[in-house]
Amino acid sequence: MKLFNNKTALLLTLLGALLVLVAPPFLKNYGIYLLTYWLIFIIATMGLNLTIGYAGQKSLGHAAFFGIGAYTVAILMKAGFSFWLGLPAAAMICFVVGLILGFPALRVQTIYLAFATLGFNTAIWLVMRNEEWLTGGTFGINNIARPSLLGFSLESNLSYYYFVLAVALILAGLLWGLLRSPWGKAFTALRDNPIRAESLGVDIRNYTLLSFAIGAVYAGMAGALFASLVQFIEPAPFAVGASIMMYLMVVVGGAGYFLGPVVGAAIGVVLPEWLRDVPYVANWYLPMFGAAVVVLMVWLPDGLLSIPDRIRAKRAAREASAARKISATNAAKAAAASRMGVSS
Amino acid sequence: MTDFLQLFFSGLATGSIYALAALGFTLLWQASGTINFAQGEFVMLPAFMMLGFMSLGAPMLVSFVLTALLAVLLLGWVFKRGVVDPLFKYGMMPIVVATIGLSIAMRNGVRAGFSAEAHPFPGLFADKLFNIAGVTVTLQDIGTFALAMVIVMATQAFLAKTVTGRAMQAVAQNTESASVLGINVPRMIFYTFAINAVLAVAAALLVTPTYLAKFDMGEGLGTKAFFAAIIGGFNNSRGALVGGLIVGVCENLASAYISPAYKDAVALLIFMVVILFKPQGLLGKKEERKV
Amino acid sequence: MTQSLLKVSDLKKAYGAIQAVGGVSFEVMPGEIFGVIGPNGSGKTTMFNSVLGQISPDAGSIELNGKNITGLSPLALSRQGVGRTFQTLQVFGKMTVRDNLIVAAQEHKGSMLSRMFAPGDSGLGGKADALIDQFRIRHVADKLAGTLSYGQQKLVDIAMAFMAEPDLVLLDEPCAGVNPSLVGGISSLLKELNQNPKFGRKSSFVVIEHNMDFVMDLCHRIMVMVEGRVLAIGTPAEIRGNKEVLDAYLGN
Amino acid sequence: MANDICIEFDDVVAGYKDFMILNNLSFKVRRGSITLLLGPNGAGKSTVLKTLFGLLKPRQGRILLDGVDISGASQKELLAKGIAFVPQGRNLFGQLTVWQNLELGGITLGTKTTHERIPEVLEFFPRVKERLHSQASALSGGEQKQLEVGRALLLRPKVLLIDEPSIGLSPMVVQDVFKLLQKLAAQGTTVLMVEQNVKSALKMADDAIALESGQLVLHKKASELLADPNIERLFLGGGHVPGAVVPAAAGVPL
Amino acid sequence: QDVIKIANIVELSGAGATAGTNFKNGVELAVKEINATGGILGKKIQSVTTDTQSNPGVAKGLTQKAIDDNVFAIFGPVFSGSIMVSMAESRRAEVPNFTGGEAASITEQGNPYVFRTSFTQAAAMPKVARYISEQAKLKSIAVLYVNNDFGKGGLDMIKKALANSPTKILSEISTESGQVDFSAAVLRAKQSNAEGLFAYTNEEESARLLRELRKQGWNKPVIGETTLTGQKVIDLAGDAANGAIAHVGLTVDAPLPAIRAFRAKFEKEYKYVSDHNGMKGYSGVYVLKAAIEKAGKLDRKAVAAALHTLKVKAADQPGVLMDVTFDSKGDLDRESFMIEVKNGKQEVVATLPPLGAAAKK
Ligand SMILES: Nc1ncnc2c1ncn2[C@@H]1O[C@H](COP(=O)(O)OP(=O)(O)OP(=O)(O)O)[C@@H](O)[C@H]1O
Ligand SMILES: Nc1ncnc2c1ncn2[C@@H]1O[C@H](COP(=O)(O)OP(=O)(O)OP(=O)(O)O)[C@@H](O)[C@H]1O
Ligand SMILES: [Mg+2]
Ligand SMILES: [Mg+2]
Repeated sequence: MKLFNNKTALLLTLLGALLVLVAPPFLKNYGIYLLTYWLIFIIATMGLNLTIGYAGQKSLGHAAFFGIGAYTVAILMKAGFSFWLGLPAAAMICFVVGLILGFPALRVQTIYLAFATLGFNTAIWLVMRNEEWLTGGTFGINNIARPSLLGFSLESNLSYYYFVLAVALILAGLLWGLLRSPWGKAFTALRDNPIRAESLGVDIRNYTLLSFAIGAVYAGMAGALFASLVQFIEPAPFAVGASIMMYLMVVVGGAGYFLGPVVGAAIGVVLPEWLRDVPYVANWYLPMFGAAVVVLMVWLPDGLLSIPDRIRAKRAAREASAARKISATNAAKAAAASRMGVSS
Repeated sequence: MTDFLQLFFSGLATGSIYALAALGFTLLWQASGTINFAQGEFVMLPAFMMLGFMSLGAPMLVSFVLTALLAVLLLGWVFKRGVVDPLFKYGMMPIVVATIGLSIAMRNGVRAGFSAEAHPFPGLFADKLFNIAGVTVTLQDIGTFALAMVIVMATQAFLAKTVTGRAMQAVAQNTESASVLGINVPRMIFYTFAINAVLAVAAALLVTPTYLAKFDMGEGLGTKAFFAAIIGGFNNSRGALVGGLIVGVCENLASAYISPAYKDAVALLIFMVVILFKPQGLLGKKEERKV
Repeated sequence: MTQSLLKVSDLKKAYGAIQAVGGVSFEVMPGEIFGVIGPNGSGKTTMFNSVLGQISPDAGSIELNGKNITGLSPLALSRQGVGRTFQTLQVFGKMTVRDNLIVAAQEHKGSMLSRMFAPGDSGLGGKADALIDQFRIRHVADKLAGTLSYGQQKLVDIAMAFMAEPDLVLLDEPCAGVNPSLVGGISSLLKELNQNPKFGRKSSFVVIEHNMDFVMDLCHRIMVMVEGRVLAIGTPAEIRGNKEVLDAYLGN
Repeated sequence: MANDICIEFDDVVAGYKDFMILNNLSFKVRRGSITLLLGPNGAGKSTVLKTLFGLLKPRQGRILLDGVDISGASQKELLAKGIAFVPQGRNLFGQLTVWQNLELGGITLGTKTTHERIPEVLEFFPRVKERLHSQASALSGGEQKQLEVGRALLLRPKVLLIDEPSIGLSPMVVQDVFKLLQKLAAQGTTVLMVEQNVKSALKMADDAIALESGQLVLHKKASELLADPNIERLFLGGGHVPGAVVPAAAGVPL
Repeated sequence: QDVIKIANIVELSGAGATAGTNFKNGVELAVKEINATGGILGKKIQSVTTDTQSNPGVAKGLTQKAIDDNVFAIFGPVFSGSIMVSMAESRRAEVPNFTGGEAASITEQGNPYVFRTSFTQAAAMPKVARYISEQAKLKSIAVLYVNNDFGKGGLDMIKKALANSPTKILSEISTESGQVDFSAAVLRAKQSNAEGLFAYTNEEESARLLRELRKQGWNKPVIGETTLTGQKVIDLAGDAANGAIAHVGLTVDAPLPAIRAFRAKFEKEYKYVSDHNGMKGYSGVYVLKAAIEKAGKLDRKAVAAALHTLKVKAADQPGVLMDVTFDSKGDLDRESFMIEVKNGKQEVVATLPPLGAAAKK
């Protein structure tokens, strides 16, 4: 597992944690809202990172689950059920639908799979838009309440932020546990070489389906939190474009790096917001954002979090070179000592 | 019956448009193993370039040629040097994301720097209607269809029949082996993207009169073209044509006879059926033996 | 009469006009090392792939311990104690050598659910290390398998097949590209696993090889395939003396 | 005589990114000889050939062909100088046909010459000839390797770099290929070959070079080496005890 | 406070980019003019534009940001979905919010801080319906709408408006925004055998639709809303636009001096002809000016209260473009036109009085 191997990284993470925990009360509404938005996308892309980064299933339909989660909670709450019923319901439904979406992955891979999932996203989106009796159609669902927890209202932006933060941390912990168990290796094996994996007893069908299903659960939870954050949903944020953005976040952050989504979601959510306020950029913030993504990719094709790996690999390569040099000298000596050697 | 034929022929016209856009995908896949998510924008940008040249008073043909040259430089050479070269060896994911970034930049760049409006674009063909047995088609429809046909066949022939075309495919399949044989890999990649740029300009010329020159015209076009290409067979140029026409016609029929609200699901449905029976697409080559 | 471990009857597989395997039958006895040789393109690999569920044969049946296993998936076969290696390199390029070995056996321990809570190396670390030493790849144990030399990857590939302690292992050209000093090692290892039933049973092997010294020294019986058919089955001595085999395959 | 020397490595350091595989490697290869490159797995044999063929750039030192420094030359230039390379592993264009693979092999020759030579080459590989219009990936492992060797021979190279041709080839075909190489060498082609099939290879080779950890440990006449009792211990696995002590030289890490 | 800060939160990218950009341009043009002529109550306006990406979640965040920045009023978003979310924020902060959205539901939430810059569909459709059944005397129509909140809202309202009239709706044809091929849609309309077609789509799609109608030889009346007969449509559709009739609340082609002046100024500034969204943004700022001047002080509450009974005459305040009145819900009312395209020119065929006036009659 590639997380932190050294103290500086640990320190950095602690600092970051302090920032997310302590800083928000000092922010204005918009800042808190943005941070919450970011956290929600971290949760969603954490799931996608499992599907794409670890299990290697090219999915371009993640926003559909995001949407299913959001609509589940919204519809249930409109029907009078509690958020606390909606959240697990969203997770469950996404799990089941995720399993189903996994099936094309058993038949096609790479770009074909990407488009199967993209198509799935379109289909879900069409249902959200056309089935007005259920989803409110293009008018969406308005006035979605924020929940209260043990009698404590999460209505304010700040309390809702801490709630989302807690959920994000719990979900991250669970994923971390899963990835460092044998499952993590099985997913990676599936990504690297499914044929070989199967011949070694890795149940590629189950792992493929589960990589979608678990990823979907994360997206569904994120969607549920999203509905309650924005308090209004309509089909647009769950269209194909959103899936593509999530894919972008995962890859830019670093697919297959545990903390990739944290960085990726920051790039996808916070960077454009920040660019808006940069002098001279304002009107051009989206082109600038697009260009930044291109530059980032060209610079770090394996994502931002590959930087420590790069440094580590460089150091390891240097050490290995040195070791090889020593053994080379020994070999030469041994050869000279034996009767064999360089003649001529 | 007349209705059906009317839908069918209108569908063919739309289908040829999809086919033209899809052709770029199949070309890049066959000859460089890359996917370009900015392909729709690669059609959009030349449309604006041509409009620009025409607004400076250049006749259509001159604008076309100038745009083609400019596109080969920008969408061919610069794109290759800036994006493809550094990312080529890292597989599909980084290129996909870089081109997503590029499409965001291009689309919004045109919007922010030029205009969010749709601009009319002169048709290559006279505005003429033909009525054959109750079915009306425009000269533009016929012309687009015919030209799409010619362009697809020419591309296919080039890739399959010429040594250069095959060398380009070789680069996509195994870059290191290709260079070991003395194939000039960078040049082949340049050819690929240069041809792609020219195809994009041709597509822009034929597509824009219907689509209108607008910053986001590439968005819808790109997605439809993707599905068309995959249905027809991603590794076959003729597949782009077949896929495009099938999607165009079926969408029309479905929106007339089934439900217009679910029209966009048609491409998806065909795609699902196709991968169930022929994962490599209708005309696609089977995947190679793996073990 | 003891029951055969693997019984292949009249196996056929054609690709268009090419009859890659055209009716092959043979039996492998428990505890046997069974060699398969034959000229290039004689259908050896295709036979393996059909037996192992990688491709579906046109006709014929395959039995394991008397049970019909025709058409079972590679996964099911692996679960039934059948391991294999591939002719082409098939390692997990983005995993370390050690993880390659661990993942090769972890799925045979416990259920999927229990593995969710198992330690990262599934308790297989020790075994992996033992094999790493045996195959002399200690110095690359923590490198990504994809960055090894051809021969090193081949060694990892073979070692993986042994991690799960299968009853029957099908090896497709295990020695190709391996340094002769290690070929001897592989041969010894196979013999050891075959003769010292560490786990209360003897492992059996089916080996495709073009290295005649290796095959002749190791195998109890050898099958010669030519043009998708069985030309001869016999002991190494018989095969070496078979004139048809000499003409078709061995030369000299 | 310097004149005799076709290829020369002069103090070459090369490797993958920061990982140096070849450490100050120097050796010479005589013109028209078959020189074997031997060594344990991971010694750096393939790296030598890749560096020679410009796929890796040397960090230090020079690589000379007929006395001219060729480090940094492109593959196209090297092919023009008459060097051809058959790498280890699979190097075909799987989705193209056998014929198209051959055609591309001759891309530096021009279509006409290529078409003339293809039938000549195919004479040596009847299995391949039968499958001319199959997809290359459909061929068996050995058939693919034959096709690869044939593809390189099309060029009638002056210098042939060939990395473990015997992998996957049946014994008879190995013999055929070795004979073919001998014939080429007799006609003046310099062959630098990596082989693990040491015994047979030494019988047909002129010289042998052994590498360990990217360092030259031996350079001898093949016949001398074949007669050496140590060769068993070093290269042929003689006296190896399973799981036990590894022969000193072959067991050095890396 | 020496400047009046306003936030311009609009769709500059995504599906609403064209509408949003026009709205924004209108607002900025008005701000520039007002500042050049001394501002409001002697204070200059400072406007900051941000892009919602046509995404309600972002719109909500940006509205909070504007409120954090203590703006006096908010303009936009244009998309009904987005304003539905963001107006909850502006209401909480008691900041007047002008929207370009036309969905009826916006002002039905009882939000005292939200104001229209145009008719609601609820107000426009009865006028159209009356024209269809009373003037055009069509016994049946087919409705072709774009399947988004704009089109869907229009469909719902026209259905409601025609419910008690002799005109029957025989077919409801859904189309996509950005749709290119209208052959199936037109065929459906033909097959319905309706006496006319009511089209409710955006400009570009309207142009494509008109071309397809001509291609398939449609010769019955085509009636629509503003987006059917705009100059843009005529430019794009050419001859095929001739004969199309539309109800137009705000149009640059209206034969009024204030609007003529606006059109010229806008075209000079941005090098293209504004659509109705540009007029919404432009007139909205002038309405705010009128309201502040009426309240006489820079107090949000007072201004909001003033707006609820505001009546502005174009003669006094040319920037509002047409006489306009606001009601207690924040809806506005004014005159509108029926327009027909003849020889590539828009001609006013009827002027429809404000609803309030019509009701009084
Ligand atoms: N792409 C690579 N990146 C990093 N290290 C590599 C790479 N390829 C090879 N190596 C390392 O370089 C060393 C030498 O590799 P090389 O392929 O030259 O060995 P070789 O002598 O040809 O071995 P073999 O007989 O197994 O083919 C090995 O230790 C290997 O791990
Ligand atoms: N997928 C396929 N499509 C077409 N032909 C195939 C396919 N797979 C195998 N063949 C053909 O079947 C024959 C047998 O192939 P196979 O790989 O089994 O040979 P092999 O005995 O393993 O040879 P080698 O010793 O060279 O590995 C070959 O002639 C090969 O070309
Ligand atoms: Mg084989
Ligand atoms: Mg090697």
